[in-house]
Amino acid sequence: MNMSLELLLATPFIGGLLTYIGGKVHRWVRNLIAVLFSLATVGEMAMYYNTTFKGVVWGSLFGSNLVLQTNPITWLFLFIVTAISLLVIVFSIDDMKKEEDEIVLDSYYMQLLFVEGAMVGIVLAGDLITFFMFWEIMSWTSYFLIVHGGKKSMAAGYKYIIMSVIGAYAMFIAIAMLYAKTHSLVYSDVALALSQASPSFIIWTVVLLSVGFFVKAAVMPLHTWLPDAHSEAPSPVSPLLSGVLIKMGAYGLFIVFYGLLSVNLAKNIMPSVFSTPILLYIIQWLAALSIVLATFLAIMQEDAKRLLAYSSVSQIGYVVLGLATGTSLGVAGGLFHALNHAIFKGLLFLAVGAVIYRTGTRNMSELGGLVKKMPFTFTALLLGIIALAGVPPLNGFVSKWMIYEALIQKKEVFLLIMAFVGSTGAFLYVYRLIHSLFLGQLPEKYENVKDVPILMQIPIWILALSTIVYGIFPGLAMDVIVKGMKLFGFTPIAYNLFGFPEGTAMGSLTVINIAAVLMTAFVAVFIIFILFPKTRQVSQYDNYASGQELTPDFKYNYSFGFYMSFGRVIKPILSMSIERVYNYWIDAFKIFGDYYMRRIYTGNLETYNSYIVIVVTIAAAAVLLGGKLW
Amino acid sequence: MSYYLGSFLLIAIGLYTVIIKKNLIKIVIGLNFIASGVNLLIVSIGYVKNGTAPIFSKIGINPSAMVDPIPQALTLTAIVIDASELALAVAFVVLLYRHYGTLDIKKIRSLKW
Amino acid sequence: MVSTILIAICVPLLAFAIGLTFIMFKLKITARVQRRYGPPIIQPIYNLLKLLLKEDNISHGVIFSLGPIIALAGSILAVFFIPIPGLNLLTGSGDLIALLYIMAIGSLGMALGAGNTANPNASIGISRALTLMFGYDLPLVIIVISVILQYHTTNLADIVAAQANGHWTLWTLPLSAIVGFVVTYGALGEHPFDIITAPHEVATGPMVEYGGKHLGFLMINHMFHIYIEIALFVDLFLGGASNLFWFYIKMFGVFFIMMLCDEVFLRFKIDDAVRFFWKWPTVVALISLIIVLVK
Amino acid sequence: MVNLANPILLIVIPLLFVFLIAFSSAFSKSAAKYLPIIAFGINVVVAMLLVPEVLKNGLVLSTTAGFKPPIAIDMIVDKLALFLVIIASVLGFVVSIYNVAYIDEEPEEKFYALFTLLITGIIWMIITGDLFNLFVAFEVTSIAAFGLVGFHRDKGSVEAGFKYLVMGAIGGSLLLVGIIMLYAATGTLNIIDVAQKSAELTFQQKFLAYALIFVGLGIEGALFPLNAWLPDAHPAAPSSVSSILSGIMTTAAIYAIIRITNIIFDYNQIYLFLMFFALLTLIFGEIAAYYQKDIKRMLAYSTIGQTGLFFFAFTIHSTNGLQGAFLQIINHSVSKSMLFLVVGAMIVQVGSRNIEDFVGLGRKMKVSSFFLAIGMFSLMGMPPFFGFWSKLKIIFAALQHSNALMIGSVVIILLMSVVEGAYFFKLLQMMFFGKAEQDREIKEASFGMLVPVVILGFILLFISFYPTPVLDFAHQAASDLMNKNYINLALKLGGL
Repeated sequence: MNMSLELLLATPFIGGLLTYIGGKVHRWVRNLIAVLFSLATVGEMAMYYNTTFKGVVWGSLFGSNLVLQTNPITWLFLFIVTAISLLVIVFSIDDMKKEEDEIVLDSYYMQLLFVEGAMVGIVLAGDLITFFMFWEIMSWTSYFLIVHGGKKSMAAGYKYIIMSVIGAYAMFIAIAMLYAKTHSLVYSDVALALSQASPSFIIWTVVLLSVGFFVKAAVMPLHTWLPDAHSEAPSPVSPLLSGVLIKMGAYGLFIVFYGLLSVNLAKNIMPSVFSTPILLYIIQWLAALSIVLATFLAIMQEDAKRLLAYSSVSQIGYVVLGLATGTSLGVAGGLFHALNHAIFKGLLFLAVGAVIYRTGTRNMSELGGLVKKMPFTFTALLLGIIALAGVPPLNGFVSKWMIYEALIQKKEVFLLIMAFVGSTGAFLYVYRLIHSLFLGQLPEKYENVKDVPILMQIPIWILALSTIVYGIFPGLAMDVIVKGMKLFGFTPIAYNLFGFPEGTAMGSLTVINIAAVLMTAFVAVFIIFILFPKTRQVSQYDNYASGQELTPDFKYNYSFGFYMSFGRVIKPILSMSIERVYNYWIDAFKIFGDYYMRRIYTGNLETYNSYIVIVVTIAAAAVLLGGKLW
Repeated sequence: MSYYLGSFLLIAIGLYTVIIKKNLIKIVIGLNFIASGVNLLIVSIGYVKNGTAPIFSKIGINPSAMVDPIPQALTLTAIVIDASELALAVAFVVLLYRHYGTLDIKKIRSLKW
Repeated sequence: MVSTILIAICVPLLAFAIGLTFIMFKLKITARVQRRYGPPIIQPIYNLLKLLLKEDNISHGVIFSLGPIIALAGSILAVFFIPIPGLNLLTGSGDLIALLYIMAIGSLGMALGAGNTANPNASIGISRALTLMFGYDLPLVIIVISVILQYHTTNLADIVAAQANGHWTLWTLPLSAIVGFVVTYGALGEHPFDIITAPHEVATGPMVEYGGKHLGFLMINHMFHIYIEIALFVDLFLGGASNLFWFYIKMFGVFFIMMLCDEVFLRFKIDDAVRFFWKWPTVVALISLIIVLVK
Repeated sequence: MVNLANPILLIVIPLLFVFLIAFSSAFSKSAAKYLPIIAFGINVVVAMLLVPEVLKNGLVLSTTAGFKPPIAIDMIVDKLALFLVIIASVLGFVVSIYNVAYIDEEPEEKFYALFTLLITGIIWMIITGDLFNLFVAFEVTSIAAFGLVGFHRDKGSVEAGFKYLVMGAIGGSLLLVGIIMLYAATGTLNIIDVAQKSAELTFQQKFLAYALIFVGLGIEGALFPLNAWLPDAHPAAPSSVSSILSGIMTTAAIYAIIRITNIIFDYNQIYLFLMFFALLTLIFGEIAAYYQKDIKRMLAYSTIGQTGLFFFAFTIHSTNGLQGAFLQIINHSVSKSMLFLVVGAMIVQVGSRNIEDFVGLGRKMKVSSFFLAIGMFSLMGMPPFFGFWSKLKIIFAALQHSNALMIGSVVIILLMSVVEGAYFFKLLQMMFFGKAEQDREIKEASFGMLVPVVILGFILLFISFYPTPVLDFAHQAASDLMNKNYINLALKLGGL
């Protein structure tokens, strides 16, 4: 048992190295090794189902033990990490074939496994040094994954890594402050120290840590890297980034607020609003702003992956919003939504990746009508968008429902309104996505497009089925979440396999009933429908167009600027951009630095010599002043 | 005291030359001024008024009347170092003149920030 | 068991019947307001039968046909979550919040089907429909929250029960009720919010390519839709009803006022419609919400 | 049987080789190439033999000319000095290997003589126990460095060499004045002796002397604003020389400052003053590096920044801070030397120092680029590389004092780390993911140049993944320096 936690951590890293070596032999050897090792990681992860294991010391640094631990909450995140990674690797095998340079591919798989390993490390970490170390490793390994695709992706990756590093350093300061206080960064010691620390100290450390997590979790206003990075990354990487990587920020928030700090402690040291500690309340507002603004932005996108990327910002807002409620129901909802978002966003990115694989473009106005050519991908994507929009009976609905109920219980109505609005807005952009990709006019050049190969279908379908499974049987996830939350001092919420009985929230929910009625109604309507006279298929050009004859070379489908009129409504909001503020400061820094550098390092020997004399003169003056320069 | 003043004056003149003068040769000379000033300083530190050489050449010399021998030894070493530095500097000046065709330090600034 | 099956069959039929009668009255009311005699009252039944029994149905593909089916299935599902007098149906399996999302299934199905036609008019229509939905959703959410806070439950059956003996939400939260009325009205897509189907501009929008039994199913869906929206309004603000008759009367009253309004308004541009919803209804709803919060 | 574990051998043997190299052309043309390797190979062995001695006694002290200190000049190797001596010897050894393949310009034997002299001077500076000897070593190092910077004798290198010479000469003179003033005040030049005697002096009496020494060494140690020669000299010098200059020479000068500050000027206020310098150095180094188009110039400015960082760690004035400083010194020495070697090999292939021309090199020169990336990651302090441990230690040590000043400094340091990341990542992504416009004929670096890079790379990887011994050693060295343990030990051993 002791060894195997370390083994679990080491497996992806070893796998990564072996993959690289295997690539020198043959590409199939490489692919096989990559799949096998990620499979092995999933297997090892599965062994820890519902086990709590407090701490195996794997090293020691500067007097602080380095600890690995596991409990049901970490298991949940481990599950997300390892499962999505496995699917992504399987998906990559065919998708990345278009890359001709084998060396690039070797390192691609290596980095995939490294990112997985780093995330496993973050989740397993039992102390802040381990956590921070793997956090940084995750940052730079995932950076290498993002920049795989051309010039634009380089700019995106650059932005990503710089923002990540800034966030990580904010965390770093907090960790160092904690270290100064305790000299041991094991979670339990830190929690103990925090319980005796002064309020201002706690607030500072927590704020700094949160900044680091916010950058990764892309909570506004620190989200600006995400739309670029997630859309420019290679198709198989996007689900890993969007589905899993940003969840690490959510995990960090959970650990900080409920592992290191407890809600009661937080309430004691700071004022509360709506019975939420003010810090959490601010976080909730940031999350709610993320939800609404990112939804607006997603609605206005023309690029399929960018749309999904903004949608990720919005959805992670729900996760953070739920986590920050501080009540059992809300936190459970947030955690469950983290899992659900990983599933459906992974699914959506993979499905869109499949479309890109066949068509080579992700500009939505260039696509359309693919439903005839790629029916399987269409169906999977349909399930994905239903889940994302939070429509029952798929999984996105259940977790959102929990978050809403938690907010109502706390009477945090304004946040609730924002969450609702974001969810309705999701209808707009998910429909835009499926409409522009799969419905409408099929451009002539895609006449010969086929559905994607089986190896790409498998991951898509596994995820698609998961949306149904976790939608109808939320109890499967609740088993883990509730058990885990008990360890963090939450009162367990009542649940059953199919939903939530009366008393848990202000209402009750049994998803299977909804699903059953829907299926019955569907079947009944379907039977009635086919009882009526038969239909006849006509071509897509046989259309009512005010008498105009439609020809294949004529693009008549309405797919560009789909929500243009809505754009007019939210124009004042869209014209605000935090990115411009950042760019202003970066430019200011550049100009300032350049100006002064040119004036200091003039290339003129006299100037340089005079510096020496100036320093000596200052020193001499200091002596004359009695050595009191300061 | 005057020795100290003199040596510091030499150093100051040298620094002035190095900073203000544009001619490479003058800069090298300025360096030499500094070096000389430093050497003078070293020797003057060991100096004892009316002192004798630090050698027991005859019996009865009061050791406290002897000039401190160590600074003199140091000076010798310093002079050697200065000389080699100077030689190197002059060599550089020759090379610079070959490359730039001028001895004006203002014009020799192809490397900057 | 038998009763369960009976309910499962009868409740959708009831909803359909109510919706159908409303459509029937609608034509008549419209005509009367316009000082016309109007078509016979059973004209909609003729229309429906004609569409359903038409021999030559054309389809633009599987999704085109599935669209109306999904839409109708979704609407039938929603019907089961709105309590009717004497029956709480499935309100225990999904509360008000779930209902809000269940109601979206119908729109989604219709949007899918219409999108697949590749007709620009249909796409524009859907774009407008979704935009409008986004528009009225904001005030809707606010009033729903205020009602939930008023009764401390999200269970629709409990909300109805709490309004028994004439303690209607209409009296306790009049502002919310007014906004609720406006929102329900917008959701039905009548004037001035009928830019979605605007026959002269986008040729009935999403329905442009539909004909035959497909259109027939969409019409049925529309009847369900009317039932759902108005029944929800009645349950939320008019205290439901003790028996089916009063339920029907209340619903008809609401519908009647709506039809009268339908005739006096012109048509909003879609962005103006959204702006409208985000302005006065939202403000009023927020005031009402704050009243509830403070209380 | 001669006892090989004698610090004096660390200087004597290479000095002998300097003469040997200078005259080697008389008997063999290519002997000069290989003699430095032998010289520093022996040095590495001697340094390694010293390790158990130092660990046992805490200090090894050797005297010259049969006198006893303070009359005689003595060599003191304590843990800290040993630490740096090992780095210097290993770097000398490795870079000598690199030179064999790298240097193809006449007059070779002079280059090798100067090169050997440079490293000898550095080691001498590190282990000397005598202030005047320190000055001599300083000048030996400087003069060798002046010559090496101007070695190419082209426009840029001559200019850089001359600038360096003028500034270095002024610095040397100031250093000498400072030393002499100390001598005048205490009457002795022996460091241990000075340490004891200067304790009786007041702050004001020592301040000017200290300031002059600080400025003199600071010029060599690249402290802002005395470092203007560095960004010119490093790019102009042959890459192997830049590697030494950057990797260990500035470090040796900083070491001297650390030593002297610790010995004669261990006042709390002075550390604030020094911290000011350190932060300025860090800020200006990193920001300037961001704008560079010339890759070696960029690395040179980065050296300034790193110097500022470990000097800052020293000015925290605690055992932890010193430990962090020493760790950062190792990190910087190994990584930056490796970077200069790699970049040198790349410049040979590309034929340009402009960063733009390095586009797509990651695919052409895979091994070199790999080690370049590792070095840069380590400098940025990315885990799991060694730089992470050292940065962790420095920040932890800094925040042990939770006053506003320290927190502000930490914020500055981390911001500058971000800037450092910005330019390193810019280069890395250009190299690995950029696509060159035209296909160039670029091959992997020659075997002779790769071997030293790989050796350094593996050293870096080894200490990255197995940092414990280094951490412990650095901690012991730091606590020795902090407690002034070495003074007592030297007194005991030297029989003063």
